[in-house]
Amino acid sequence: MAAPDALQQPMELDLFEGPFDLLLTLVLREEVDLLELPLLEVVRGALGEQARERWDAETAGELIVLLAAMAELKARLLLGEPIDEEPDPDALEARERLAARLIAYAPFPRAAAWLAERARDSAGPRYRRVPLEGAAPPPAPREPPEALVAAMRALLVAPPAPSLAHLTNRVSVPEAIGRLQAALARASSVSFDALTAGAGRLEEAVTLIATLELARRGEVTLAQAEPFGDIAIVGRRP
Amino acid sequence: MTGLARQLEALLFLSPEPLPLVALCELTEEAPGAVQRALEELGERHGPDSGLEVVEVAGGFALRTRADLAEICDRLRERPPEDRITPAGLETLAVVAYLEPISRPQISRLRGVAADSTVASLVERGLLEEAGRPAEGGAMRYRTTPLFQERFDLRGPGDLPPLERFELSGPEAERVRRRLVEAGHLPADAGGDDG
Amino acid sequence: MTGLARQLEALLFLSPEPLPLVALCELTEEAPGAVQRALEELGERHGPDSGLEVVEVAGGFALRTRADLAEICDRLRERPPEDRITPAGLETLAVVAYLEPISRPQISRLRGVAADSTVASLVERGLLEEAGRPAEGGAMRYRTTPLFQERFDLRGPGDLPPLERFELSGPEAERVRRRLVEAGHLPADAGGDDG
Repeated sequence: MAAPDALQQPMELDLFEGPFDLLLTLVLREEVDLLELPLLEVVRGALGEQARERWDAETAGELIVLLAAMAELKARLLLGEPIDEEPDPDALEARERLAARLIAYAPFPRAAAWLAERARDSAGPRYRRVPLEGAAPPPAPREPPEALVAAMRALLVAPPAPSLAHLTNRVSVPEAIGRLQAALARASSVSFDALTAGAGRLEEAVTLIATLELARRGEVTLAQAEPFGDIAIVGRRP
Repeated sequence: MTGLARQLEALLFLSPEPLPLVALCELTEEAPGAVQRALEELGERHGPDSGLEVVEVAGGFALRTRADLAEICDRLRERPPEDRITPAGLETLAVVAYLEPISRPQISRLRGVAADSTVASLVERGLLEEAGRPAEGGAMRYRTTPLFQERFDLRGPGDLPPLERFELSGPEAERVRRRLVEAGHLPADAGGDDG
Repeated sequence: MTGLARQLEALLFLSPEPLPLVALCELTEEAPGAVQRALEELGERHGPDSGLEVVEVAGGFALRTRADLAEICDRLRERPPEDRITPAGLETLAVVAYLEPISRPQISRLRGVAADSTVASLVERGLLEEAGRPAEGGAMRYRTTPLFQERFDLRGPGDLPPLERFELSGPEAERVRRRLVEAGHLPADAGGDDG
């Protein structure tokens, strides 16, 4: 019996530790198509409502740029790009950064696997751990009171102010999907450029992710007349 | 057995924690070389034929029962239910073990996922501990604990295979780069080393 | 060593109390005769030449250090405990010392890190103690102890080196600042970027 088609298998997202883990697996295992990347869930896992992390601005900003590069990658694969076209230098740089990040990340899941194996191998021995009895131990050494000042000072000094620019107009992917669906309820086809006119880079990235998610769900088809040109988002009517 | 080896046997038997070499030298008032030789002698005495073994773990030396006797030992002292470490926990431990001291935002950035609750749970279980803030202020940093070293049978902090061992091989890294950067731009056989 | 003697060695090593013959038979699932023979074998292994001995005491069998090694064993017992204060502990102590009485959620908010396990361990070590709940209800508050003052060479509660900088802003920070000023730890004009 033939093995089930990898493309037909739903991605078990729970098995992955995050966007880098997922993307690295997909990239190394060529039989799984990058088009199957469920970007919405990846983004939600990293930044969305379920992630309880109190992200600092710098980390969140960097992560968004990398996720946007993932979205761009998927868009490129979905829409196709002519082979002889010169790529956009900005996009190329973002992709290089994403690749560098994945390569830097790669050793840690492997080190984690080594640790897991190590824990299995060393599960057998038992330590005695019987507390020492006898005379009370002598008093602990003194500490300088200045240590308290230093510890307190670290808390009373304002940390370097991070830029919050990319967090102020925060757009969520579900919101963007909602907006896109509402637009498609009014018109059969929507222009990506029109949809994101005047939007910041983050908002544009989120809208792109939302667009790709709807394409993945089969709710819309996408068409692009020329590379880096406008994308026409066409709603599928039953 | 030499007198020193006898003393060390008694000390390792009594101590609830592994004893660092320095502590053994202080307690026995002997030089490190002599203590190390006596530890070797003790190790030979507690060979595979016996029920115990001398090990270097978590920054010190310890006497413990041999792995193959785990079952009978657990009949005496019920082992607390195995607190399984989740894959996210293991990955976070690996990141901290190699890069310590490291802050939570740095861990999150490297892994691309929120590390908040994972770090909190590893601290709660004694596998990670706070390692202070940088002098110039900023986020609290973390490091692994002696309990972590004991659990993974490491001789001390940093007793890990070199990280290079886990890095992608040259061709693998190139494949990642090519699939991400060049996908859709170059035919499969183009690019590469045309220098 | 026979397999049974190895098992007994591990069991006597781990047990904090002497193990009666019945218990040893149950644990090893062996007959009393066989266990007794193996105990003899174990006793020969741990002869006068070694640091440990097998004894029958208080209705059971035990492995213990030999009497002539009492002095070195006492040195281990008298060693100052590894009672270092971690960076997390120091930071928590500082927050409580300067702002006492203060609750755990307040400590966590100021430090930006969960403080539960750190506070618990400092209470256990006698450096912090409970200071009651506020009259209007709410979380338990904590204060430092005389042992803390002794350890940091302070004459009493509130005898702390003054702070000179305060850069935080926001309503929460303002409350902290006012409290530090009221307690005399911070000059009234410190910080506050309203100049």
